[in-house]
Amino acid sequence: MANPLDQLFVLLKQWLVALLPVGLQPLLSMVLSAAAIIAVFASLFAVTTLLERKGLGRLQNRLGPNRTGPFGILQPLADGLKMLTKEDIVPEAADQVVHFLAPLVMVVPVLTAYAVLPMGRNMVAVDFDGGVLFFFAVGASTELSVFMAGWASRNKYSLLGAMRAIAQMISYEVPLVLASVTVVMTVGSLSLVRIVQSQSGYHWGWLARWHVFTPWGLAGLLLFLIAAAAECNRTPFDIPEGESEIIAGHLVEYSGFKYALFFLGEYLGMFAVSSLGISLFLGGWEAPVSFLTWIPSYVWFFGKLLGFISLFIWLRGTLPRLRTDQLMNFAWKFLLPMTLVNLVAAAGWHFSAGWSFPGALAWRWLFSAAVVGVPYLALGHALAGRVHLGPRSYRYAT
Amino acid sequence: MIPLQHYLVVAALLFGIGLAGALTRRNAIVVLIGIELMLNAANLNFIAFWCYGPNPQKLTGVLFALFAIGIAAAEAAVGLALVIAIYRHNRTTQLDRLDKLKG
Amino acid sequence: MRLTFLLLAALTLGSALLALSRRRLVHCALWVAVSFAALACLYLQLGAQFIGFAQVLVYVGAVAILIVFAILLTRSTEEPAAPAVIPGWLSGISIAVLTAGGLVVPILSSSLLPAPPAAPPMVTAQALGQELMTRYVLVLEVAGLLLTAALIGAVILALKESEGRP
Amino acid sequence: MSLLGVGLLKGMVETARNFVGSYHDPSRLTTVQYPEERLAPKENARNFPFLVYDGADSERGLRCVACKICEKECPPQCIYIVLERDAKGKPQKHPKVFDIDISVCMSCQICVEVCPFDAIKMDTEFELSRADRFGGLLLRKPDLAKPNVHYHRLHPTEAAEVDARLAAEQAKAAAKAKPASPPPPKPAAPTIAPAA
Repeated sequence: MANPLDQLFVLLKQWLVALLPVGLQPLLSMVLSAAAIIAVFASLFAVTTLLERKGLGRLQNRLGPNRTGPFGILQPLADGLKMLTKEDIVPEAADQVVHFLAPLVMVVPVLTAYAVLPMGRNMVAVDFDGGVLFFFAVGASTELSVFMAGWASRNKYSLLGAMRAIAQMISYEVPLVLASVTVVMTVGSLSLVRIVQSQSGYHWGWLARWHVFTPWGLAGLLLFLIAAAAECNRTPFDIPEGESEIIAGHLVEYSGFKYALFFLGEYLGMFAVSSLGISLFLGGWEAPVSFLTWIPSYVWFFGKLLGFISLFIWLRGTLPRLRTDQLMNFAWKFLLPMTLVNLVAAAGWHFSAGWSFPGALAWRWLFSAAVVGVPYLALGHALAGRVHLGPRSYRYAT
Repeated sequence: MIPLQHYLVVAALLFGIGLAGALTRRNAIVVLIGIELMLNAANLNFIAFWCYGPNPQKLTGVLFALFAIGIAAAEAAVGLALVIAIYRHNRTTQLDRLDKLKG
Repeated sequence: MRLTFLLLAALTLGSALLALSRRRLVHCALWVAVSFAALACLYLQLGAQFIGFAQVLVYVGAVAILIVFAILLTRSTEEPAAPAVIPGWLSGISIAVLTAGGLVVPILSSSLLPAPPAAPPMVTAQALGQELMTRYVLVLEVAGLLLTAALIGAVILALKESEGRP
Repeated sequence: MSLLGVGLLKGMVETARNFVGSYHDPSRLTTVQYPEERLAPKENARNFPFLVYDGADSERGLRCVACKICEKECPPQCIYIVLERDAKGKPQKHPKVFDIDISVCMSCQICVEVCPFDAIKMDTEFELSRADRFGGLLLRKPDLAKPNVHYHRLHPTEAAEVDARLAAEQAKAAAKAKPASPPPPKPAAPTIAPAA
């Protein structure tokens, strides 16, 4: 695995670290990793805002921003300048300290979550046992920051938005964790590097051994995606922000740089959860087919990440916002049972690994798919007739 | 490494703070916070004794703390649900006002 | 090492003290979250990674949020007009001081405590899982049962009475 | 039996079709890139009033006789008119001052409806932003006076009707006045001089 192109950044870091005396080397190593993560993901944030605005435009037959620079590529710069030069307004009745701290509590934990995400072969800041747990633990502080923002603003819309956001995040954290646990269970490790490594190698010499190519993995990825979209407040689950009902929820009283920090925190959270999904189900830095392994690992990782981002943008351009009760019903009546069933399917897959009679693979597939598919159909059938998930009926409009 | 006493002292002080809060505050929610802090002090003791104990490979202290965390979560959920139910009934969470047996 | 410990201990105790002495309930909840997080760092220092992260996940992510929710649902976000402590608060404080003193003095004077090991022991999540699934499986099941009961109990307690006020 | 999630996929396909289509089918893009491109003006559009004048002289050709009906009728009272008088103080049937504060005007068109002389009409000009919001948005008589040609360009059908009516009235007045005194007070008949 000493492909120099693949290990370009790792070697670069090693070379830089070696320049310093031994005592300072761990410190420099940490600083370099942190600086790289912050720089890369902050610029990815800028790129994503542009992609999102252009993409949303095209999804709705519009042009998107095209005034700043050629094809509008300087739009993120203009947005950033606007945000930075805006007046920072703090309401008089607000709790000044909490109001100030909320954006920081949002961004800092999200950035620390990147420490355990592998972004390429040997490209992980800290590889420790328990990475997935660490990821979810630091992710939990987002809820607190949302509450801080909502309460400290002393605005009823803020408070309503914060209540909605917390209720939503708590509800969807359960399916998110349960969908991830399937992979943790089959791999037998909480370390993301180990999880990615367990997906290396190729079926029949060409197709990658990703978890997504198993019935439970596919279902798990879809469930994970839905829960992740809700966890990062992306449309169709952006009820906490709900511009049309509660203006912008907990962000009402934020302006200027603090608002930009919240915005950054939300997108960084989306990237982080997407990266986790990639590491868990889509083989992290691994190539999907064996004849493409010459492409460096980090290119694969960021390519997949861009794919996830595009998917989220596509979803945002397509789906309308849910109502709060629909959201809760969906989480507790559909997502949670499905993740539990998926856990059973994954367990069945794991324990049938030893089957060796002819056609065992087909039987495993069939069994696992049935365990996920039958409850899905049954739930779909049972819920479709209900008020909450079925077609909407309107009392006053036709 | 730091002597074990330090951790034990921190745990004891944390327990004392939690106890003081639970004994003196009027609001039921703050009393619950105090109880949570006391539980946490106990957890700190478990972890400290496990770490400094003769046989850390046994994992007894860690597992006890793990179960304690789980049970504390359950306790918090039920306790706060009780507080909400009481609030709905009596329109107050001040403990010294809840002096009627009949709702 | 020692400095980290002192800082964390001061943060834990200070925020715990603030959590129980602030008048405004939301501040109490936020300070207690800080205290929980600092305690998690102390666990990490003691080598219990899994417990440390579980502490953050459960306490900061769930219990603190539950407390916040309870505060919001009981409409006690504003500063109460009535005094925050009960009339007999002095005796409560003295009981707490006596208890803490009664714990601290023997601890400091004890000679039975083991000497510190060279390095904190490492515990992997895998070892923890093995123990949980073999030796402590019954406890795990009981804990699961308890949590389920607590979940159902909390739902029933917090449910609106069907024929209550409009 | 409907499968849960099929509707979502249908929606996704639809937006994907939009996405791809917007690149190779320009007719899908409904955006008009305003400063460079403009929509064709609509005949019934209206924004703020202007004063019509006949002939080439924007001062003497004004149809307005300073009767002040519009000033009285204007609901937000954004019109201010001062009658012109000659040296002896005799009224001149001509406004000395005619101001409209378009920051107050609400585009109700009542002034146009009450004007007996068809002297005030609605403009479609909308690029009115000014650096000075008090002085800049107070339009004076020279800003307001626009030729009849302008009126014809904005509202051709209506302008033609107005011209025909005015011509008929003038002819009637001329026929009536022929036995009496020779020159009519206002010389010019409604003209569309350069455009016609």
